[in-house]
Amino acid sequence: MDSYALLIAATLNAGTILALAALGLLINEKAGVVNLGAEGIMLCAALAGFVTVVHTGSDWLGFAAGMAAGALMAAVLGVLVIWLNTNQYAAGLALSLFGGGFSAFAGIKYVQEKLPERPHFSIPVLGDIPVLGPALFRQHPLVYVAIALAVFLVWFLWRSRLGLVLRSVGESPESAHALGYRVRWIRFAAVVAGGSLCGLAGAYLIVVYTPLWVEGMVAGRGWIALALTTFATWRPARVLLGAYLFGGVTMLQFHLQGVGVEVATQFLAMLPYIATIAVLALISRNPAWIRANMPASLGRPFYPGS
Amino acid sequence: GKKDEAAPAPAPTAAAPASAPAAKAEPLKIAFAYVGPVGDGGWTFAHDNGRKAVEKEFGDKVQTSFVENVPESADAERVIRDMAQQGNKLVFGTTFGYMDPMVKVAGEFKDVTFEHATGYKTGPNLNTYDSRTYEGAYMAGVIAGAMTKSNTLGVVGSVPIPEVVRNINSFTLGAQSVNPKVKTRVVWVGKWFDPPNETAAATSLINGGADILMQNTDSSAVLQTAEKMGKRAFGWDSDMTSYGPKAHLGSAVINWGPYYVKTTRDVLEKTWKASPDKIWWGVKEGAIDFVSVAADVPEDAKKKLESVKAGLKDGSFSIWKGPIADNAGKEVLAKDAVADDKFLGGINFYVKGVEGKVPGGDKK
Amino acid sequence: MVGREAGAGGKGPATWKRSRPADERPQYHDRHARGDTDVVTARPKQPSAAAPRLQLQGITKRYPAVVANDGISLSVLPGQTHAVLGENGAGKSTLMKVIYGSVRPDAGQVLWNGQPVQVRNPQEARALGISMVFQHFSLFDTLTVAENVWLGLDKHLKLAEVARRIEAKAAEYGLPVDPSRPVHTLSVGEMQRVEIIRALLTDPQLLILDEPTSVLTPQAVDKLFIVLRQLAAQGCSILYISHKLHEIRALCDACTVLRGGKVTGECDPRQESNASLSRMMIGAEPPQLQHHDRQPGDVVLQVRGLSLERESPFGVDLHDVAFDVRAGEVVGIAGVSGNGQRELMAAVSGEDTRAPADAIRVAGQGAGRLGPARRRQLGLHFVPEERLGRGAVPSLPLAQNLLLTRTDAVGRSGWIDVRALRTQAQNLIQRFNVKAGGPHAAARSLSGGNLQKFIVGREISAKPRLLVISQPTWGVDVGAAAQIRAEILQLRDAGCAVLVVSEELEELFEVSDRLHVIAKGRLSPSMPRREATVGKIGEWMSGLWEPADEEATA
Amino acid sequence: MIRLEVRPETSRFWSIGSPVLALLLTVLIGVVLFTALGKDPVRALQVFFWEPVKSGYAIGELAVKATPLLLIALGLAVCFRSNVWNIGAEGQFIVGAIVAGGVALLAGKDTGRWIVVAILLAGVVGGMAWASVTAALRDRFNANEILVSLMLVYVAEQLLYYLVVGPWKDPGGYNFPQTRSFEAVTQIPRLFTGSRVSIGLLLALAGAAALWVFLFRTRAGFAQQVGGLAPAAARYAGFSSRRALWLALLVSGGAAGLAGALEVAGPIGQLTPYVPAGYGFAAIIVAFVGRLHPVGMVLSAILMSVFYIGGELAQSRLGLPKSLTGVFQGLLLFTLLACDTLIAYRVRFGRAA
Ligand SMILES: Nc1ncnc2c1ncn2[C@@H]1O[C@H](COP(=O)(O)OP(=O)(O)OP(=O)(O)O)[C@@H](O)[C@H]1O
Ligand SMILES: Nc1ncnc2c1ncn2[C@@H]1O[C@H](COP(=O)(O)OP(=O)(O)OP(=O)(O)O)[C@@H](O)[C@H]1O
Ligand SMILES: [Mg+2]
Ligand SMILES: [Mg+2]
Repeated sequence: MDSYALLIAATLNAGTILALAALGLLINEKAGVVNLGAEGIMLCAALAGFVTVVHTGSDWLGFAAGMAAGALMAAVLGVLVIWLNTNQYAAGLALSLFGGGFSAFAGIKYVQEKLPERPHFSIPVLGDIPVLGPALFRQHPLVYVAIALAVFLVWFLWRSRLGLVLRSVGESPESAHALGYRVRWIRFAAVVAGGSLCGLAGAYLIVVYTPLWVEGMVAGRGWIALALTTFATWRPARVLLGAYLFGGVTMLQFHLQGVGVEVATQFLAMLPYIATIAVLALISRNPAWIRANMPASLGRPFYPGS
Repeated sequence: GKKDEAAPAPAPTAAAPASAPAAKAEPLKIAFAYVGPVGDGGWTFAHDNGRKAVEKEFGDKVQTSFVENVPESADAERVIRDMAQQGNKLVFGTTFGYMDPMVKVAGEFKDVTFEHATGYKTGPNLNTYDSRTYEGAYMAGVIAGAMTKSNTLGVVGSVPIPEVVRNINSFTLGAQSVNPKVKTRVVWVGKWFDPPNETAAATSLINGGADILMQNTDSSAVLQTAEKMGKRAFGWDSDMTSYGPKAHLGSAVINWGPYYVKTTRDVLEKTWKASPDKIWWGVKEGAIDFVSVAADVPEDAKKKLESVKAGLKDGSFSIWKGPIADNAGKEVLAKDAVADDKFLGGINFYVKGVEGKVPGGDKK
Repeated sequence: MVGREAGAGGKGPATWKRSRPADERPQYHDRHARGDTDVVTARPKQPSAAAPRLQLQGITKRYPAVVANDGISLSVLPGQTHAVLGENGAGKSTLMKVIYGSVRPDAGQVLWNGQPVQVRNPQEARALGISMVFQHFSLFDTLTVAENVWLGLDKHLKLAEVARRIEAKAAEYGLPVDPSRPVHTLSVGEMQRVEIIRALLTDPQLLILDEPTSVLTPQAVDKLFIVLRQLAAQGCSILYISHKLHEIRALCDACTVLRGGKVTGECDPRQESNASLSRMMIGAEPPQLQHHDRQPGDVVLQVRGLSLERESPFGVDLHDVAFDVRAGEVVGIAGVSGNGQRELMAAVSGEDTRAPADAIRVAGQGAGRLGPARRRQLGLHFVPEERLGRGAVPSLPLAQNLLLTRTDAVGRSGWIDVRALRTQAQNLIQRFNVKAGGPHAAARSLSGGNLQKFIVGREISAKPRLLVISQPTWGVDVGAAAQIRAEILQLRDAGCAVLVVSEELEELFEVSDRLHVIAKGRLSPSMPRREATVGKIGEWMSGLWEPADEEATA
Repeated sequence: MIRLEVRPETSRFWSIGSPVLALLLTVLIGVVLFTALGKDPVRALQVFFWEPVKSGYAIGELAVKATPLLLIALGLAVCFRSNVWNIGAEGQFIVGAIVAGGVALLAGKDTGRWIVVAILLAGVVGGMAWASVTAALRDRFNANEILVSLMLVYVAEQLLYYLVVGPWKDPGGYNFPQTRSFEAVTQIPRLFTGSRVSIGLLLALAGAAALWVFLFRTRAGFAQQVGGLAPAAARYAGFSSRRALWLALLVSGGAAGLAGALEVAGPIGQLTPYVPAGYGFAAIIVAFVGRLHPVGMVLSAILMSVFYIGGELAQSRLGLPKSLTGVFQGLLLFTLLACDTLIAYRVRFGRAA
C-alpha cells in the first residue's frame, strides 16, 4: 500500500515537469505558434536554473532564472517565426539543436556541481494523513502550482476576454488583424509566456527532480510535452491528466523491474513512447474532433496586409 | 604517418609547462580517448584523474591530450587514428566500445603503444587493462549488510555486462558476509550515464523497500536521491561524499593513476611488454579502494571492512570462493574453489539473495 | 472610471444626436468613454455640424510596386451613401483601410467631422465612430456569434450583455441571428449579418462596406439595402464598394471613381447609366456579349441520382441531383452559396470520388469514381472558385502552375520540357491579356482578376469537351469579367459543353442557355434562360419549385 | 527602425547569398567565442575549417562522415518538400541498420559478395518499414507525423538494445551488448585503399542527382511537391496526398535505412548500442541548410561534416569542448533561417511612413 502511495507521489513529481511544459506549449499553440524548440529551451533553462541555485543557494531564484532563460529563447523563436515569417518547424528544430549544443557547452563547468541540501515539503496536517499524505501532500509547491495553472488556464482561455483574444489570434490571425488586434505582439506574448513555462519545467527538473546537471538531461521530455498538447486536444485539464499518465508510465517501468516483473527492460523502456503513439493515434482518429479543437492557424505564418 | 606540420600543436592542457627546454628530448606524447565528458564525476572523471597523475609524475617529459565524448561508433576509429597520426606514442582508450577500432589502428601504427580498458582483444602493441571494481562493491556490501534495517538492498544497474553483474553479486556477497538475511533488488536503466532515469530507478527501489542503495552507473544521482529520501547509499568510481553528506556510507573508488604511471614509465624506459591476458588491478595494486566511511557505521563493521581490505591487499582473502550458489539454487563454485579470472569474466547469473534474472542472462 | 463625465458631453455632431433613438444613447456614451482612455489624439476637439462627416485630402499610399492611392480626395456627408468605384487594383480597398486605420497613408489628411485626425488603428477608428465590413469576412469560425461580436467591440462588457445587445440590434433592423451559434454553422448570408451587426453595435457614424454583396442572393441584397437605407436615414454615412453597377445606381447618392489610384470622376450614380459608369472606370464600355442561339449537340455531362453525404461537418448533403450538359450549350447553376455548390463541384470535378461510377457520366463514360486527372483525360476541365491555393500554387511561377492541369510540355516518360513550358505560359499570358511579370512571375504576385484570367485561359486553351467553371468572375472587375464571359461563350460556340456555377444572376443570365437552381443540396429542374426571371429564380433559391416542373423536364 | 518589405519576386541573389552570409555570421560568432575562450581564433579557424580538408585522407574521412548525412538529408528533403515532417530519420536509420545487420549476421565464411547487395536492400527495407509505421498512422489515424516519427526513434533504440543484449548477443563476447563482428565478406566495398570511403559515397551522389531530376524535371516530382505548397491545389489537380505521404516517408525511410546499412556493414562492422550517432537529427540541419536542394545538400553535408571533424580536432589540438560542434550547428541553422528572410523581403531602414 505504502509503496503505491510512493508510486503516486513519484508520478506527480515526474508528471509536473511535463505538465508545466505542456501547459506553456498549449498557450503558444492556442495563439497559433508551434514551438518545436521546447526540448532545447528546457535544457538551457535547466542549466540556467542550476547555475543560479549553485551560486545563490535560492531555489526560487533558480526557478526565476529558468523562466527568464525560457522566455529569452522563446523570444528569439518568436522574432524568427512571427516577424521574419520563418517556417515554424524549422525554426523550432533549430532552437532545439542549438539549445542542446549550447547547454552542453556552457554547462561543462557545472557537471560536478551539486545543489545545497534539498528541502522537504509537507502540507501541515494533510501531509500526515496515512497513505494519502505521502501520496499527495508532501510535494514540492510547484506541483500544486502546475495544477492551479491548469485551472487558471481553463478560466483564462474560455472565460476571459483576453483569453478569447488569444484564441482568436490562433484561430484566424487575418480576422483578428482586421479587427485591429496586434496579432504579432499577442502571438509574441504567448510564445514568451509559453517559453517561460517550458523554462520553469526545465528548472523544476533540475532543482527538484534530479538536482544534477548533465548534458541532454531533459531526455525527450520537451517532445513528449509537445505530444501532450495534441493528445489533450488543447484542453488544459487533459494536459494535466496526460502529464500524470505519462509520468506514471515512466515510473512504472522501474517499479515493475523493482517488484520483479520479468519483461525485457527494453520493452518497459519503450512503454512511454509507445503509449504516446497509441494515445496520439486514438485521439487523432477523428478528424472532426481535432479540427474542432485545434487552433485553425496552428503552424501557419501570418502576413499582415495580405 | 604524415609529417605535415612542423610546428607542434600548442599544449592542450592547462597544466602543461609553458616552455619546453629546446635542448631536451621531445616529450612523450600521450593521448586519451574518453567515452564521456571529463566532468561526469564518475568513470571518465576517474580516468582523467589518472591522466593528471601521469602529468604530475613525469612533468615535462610527457605531454598529454584527450578527446572526450568519443562515441563508441565509427567515429572512434578516426579519433584514435588521428591520435596516432599526431605523433602520440601512447594511446589510452578508456571504454569497451573502442576495442575493435583500437585493434584496427594498432595494426596500422606498429610504433605506437595502445592500451585499451575493459576489453578482451590484445595485440603486439595493444594491451587491455581493467580494475577489479567488484572488490570495491564487496566492501560496500559489508557496510550495507551491517547498516540495513529492512534487509533489502537496491542496486541501480547500468548495462548487464559481466562486470556489472559481478559487482552486484559481490555487493550482495559482502552484505551476506555480515548479515545472511539480506536480499538485493536490481533495477536497470540501460545507460551508463542517465541521471534522470537513475533518479527514477533509485526512487522506485526505495519505494519498494530498499533502504541502502548502490549503483553501477556513472553519476551521483542515486546517492542524491537517497539523500533526498532519507536513505543511505554509496559513492562509486570517485569519492562522492559531498553529493550526499547524510546519505553517504562510503565510496568505492577506482584509482587509475598507478596503472597509467606504470605504463608510461614502461614506455619511456622502453620496457613495455605485450600481455596476452587482461591486466587486472585491484586493491592489491592500489587501483581500488573504499574510502570516507560514514561516522555512524558500527565499529565491528569498520573492523570487518579493514580486515577484508587487508586480506585483499596481501592476497589472503578471496571474494569469490566457494561454496557459492546462483539464485536458482544451482552451485556455481564448489566449496573452497576460488574463481579464476576467466570465471569472473563470464559471470552471467545472480548469486543467491539477488532477486530476478539477469537480462539476457539465459542466453549464452 | 472615465465613463460618466466623458459620456455626459455627448460630443457627437448634432445631426447624429438628433437622429438617434433615445434608447441607443447609453451605448453611444460608452464608446466615447473608451475614446477618452485610449485615443486622446484621435478625438475631434470641436464638432461642427456643418462639416462633412469625412473628408480625405490628398491621401497617398505607395507600395513597392504601385502607388495604390495617389492624392485621393473625397468627402462624405452625414447620411450620405457614397459609392467608390473602380477596376480591380484601382485602390479602393486600400483607401478604405486608410480610413479604418489598418493602413497608414504616406501622405494626406483625414478630417473627421471637420477636425483633422490620425487614425492609427481600427480601435481608434471605432472609437471615432467608423466601422468596416471587409471584403473578406473577418470572423472566427469556431467561436460563437456573440464571441465574434465581442471581439469587435472595444467596450468592457460581459459576454451575456453582448448577446443581449445582439438580439436587440437584430430585432431593430430585422436581421435575426442566434448569438450562441458557432459561426461555422452559419450560411454566408448569416455570416454577413453577423459582420453588419458587429459594425452596427459600435454605433457607427460612418459604415464602410467593401464588396458586401458579392456573396448574397438577390433577396439578401434587397434586405441589406433596406438596412442600409434605414441607417442612412438615421444619419449614418456609408461608404460602399461594389463592382455591380446596378446596385450602386440603386443605392448610392454619390460616387467617386478611381482609376490607377487616382480620382477620375465624381458623379451622382442615380443620374448615370451602367455604360457611363464603365466609361469613367475603364475608359471604355465593356464589349457587348454576342449570345447567338445554337442547337446543342450530344450530352457530354450526365448526372443522375447523385446523392452524397457531407464530408466535412460544415458541409451539405447532396440529394438525388440530376442534370445534363450538352455540347455547345452553357448550363448555369444558381443558388446561394453554401447550398451544395461546393459539394457538387467536388463530385463533378473528381476531387470527391465517392459517387457511384454511373451517377456521373462524362462523354458517355461512367466517371463517378475517377479522380480529376482521369476526368481531364475525358475532356473535363474545371476552374475552381478559389484562385490562389487551389486553382494555382501561390509560390510557384505561372509556367509551373500550368503543370497542375496541363501536360503538353510533359513527355511520355514524365519528363518536363522546361522551355516548352515557358513558351506555353508566355502564349497564354498574351492571348488572355494577363497582366503579369512573365512566365516566371509567382502566382501570388498577380491580382485576383489577372490570376483568374490566367487560370480560365489555362483550362480553355486545353480545348476541353466540357468546361466546369465556378464563380467565373468573383470579385473581378467589369472589363476582365466581360472578357472571361466572352471566352466562355466563344468556347460554347466552338462546341464545348459548359457548366457555370455562379451566385451572380446577372452573369448567369448573360451566359447561360439553361438554368438550374441549387438549394439545400437539391437541384431544381432546368429552365430555359428566356423564361428565367430574377423573381422566379429567387423563389427557387429557397427550395420552392413546383413538382409539376420537375415532371415536365423528366 | 528596421522594416521588412516584401519583394515583388523572391531574390535569386539571396537564395544563394543567404547560406553564404549565414556561414560567415556563424564563423564570426565562432571567432568571438574562440577569443572569449582564450584561444587564438586564427588557429581555431584553421583547425575547424582547414585541417578537415587538408589531405586526401582527411577528405576521405570527411566523405565517410558526409555520406550518411547526405543520404538521410536527401530523403528528408522529399518529405519536407511534401510538407511531411518526418523528424524520426534517426529511428529509420537504426532499424535499417538492424535489418541490414541481421542479414550480415547470416553470412558465413563461404558466403559470396552478393551478400552486400542483400545487406543494402535489407537496410532500405528496414528503414521503409519503420517509416511506414509513421505513414500508416498518419494516413489511417491522422496522427501527427512529427511526434510519431520522433517517438519511434526511442522505440528503435530500445529495439536495437534488446537485440544486442538479447537474442543477437555475441556468444563469445563476454555478455557485452553487441553482436558478433560481421564476416569480412559483408564489408561494403571501399573505393580506395587506405581510406574508409565506400561505394556509399557514390550511392549518395547518385541519389542527389536522381533527386534533382525527380524534383525539377519530372511531373511526378512536381506533383509530389504541390501537396506541400498548396494542398487544395494538389487535390484540384488530382495529385493524391496519400500517395505523396507514402512516397515521401518511404523514400526518406529507405534512404535513412540505406545509410544505416552502409554504416553497420561499413565502418562499424557489427551491431552495438552505439550505432545511433545522431545522423538522423543532424541530417535535418543538412537538409535545411542545403535548402532542400540536392546540390545545396551535398555542400551542406560536407559543411556539417567539417563541423563534426573540426570539433573533434579542436578538442585534441586546442582542448576545446566537444559540445562546441552542437553550438555551431545550431547557430548555423539559426542564422540561415534569419538570413533567408532576405530572399523574400528587402530590409529597409527608417520608419514605416
Ligand atoms: N499590402 C500590399 N502590398 C503591396 N501592394 C499592395 C498591397 N495591398 C494592395 N496593394 C496594391 O495596391 C493596389 C490597390 O489595391 P486595392 O486592393 O486597394 O485595390 P482594389 O481597388 O480594392 O481592388 P479590388 O477591386 O480588386 O478590390 C493594387 O495594385 C495592389 O497591387
Ligand atoms: N502583402 C502583400 N505584399 C505584396 N503584394 C501584395 C500583398 N498583398 C496584396 N498584394 C498585391 O495586391 C494585389 C491585389 O491583392 P488582393 O489580394 O487585394 O487582390 P484583389 O484586390 O482581390 O485583386 P482583384 O481585384 O484582381 O481580385 C495583388 O497584386 C497582390 O500581389
Ligand atoms: Mg479591394
Ligand atoms: Mg478584389
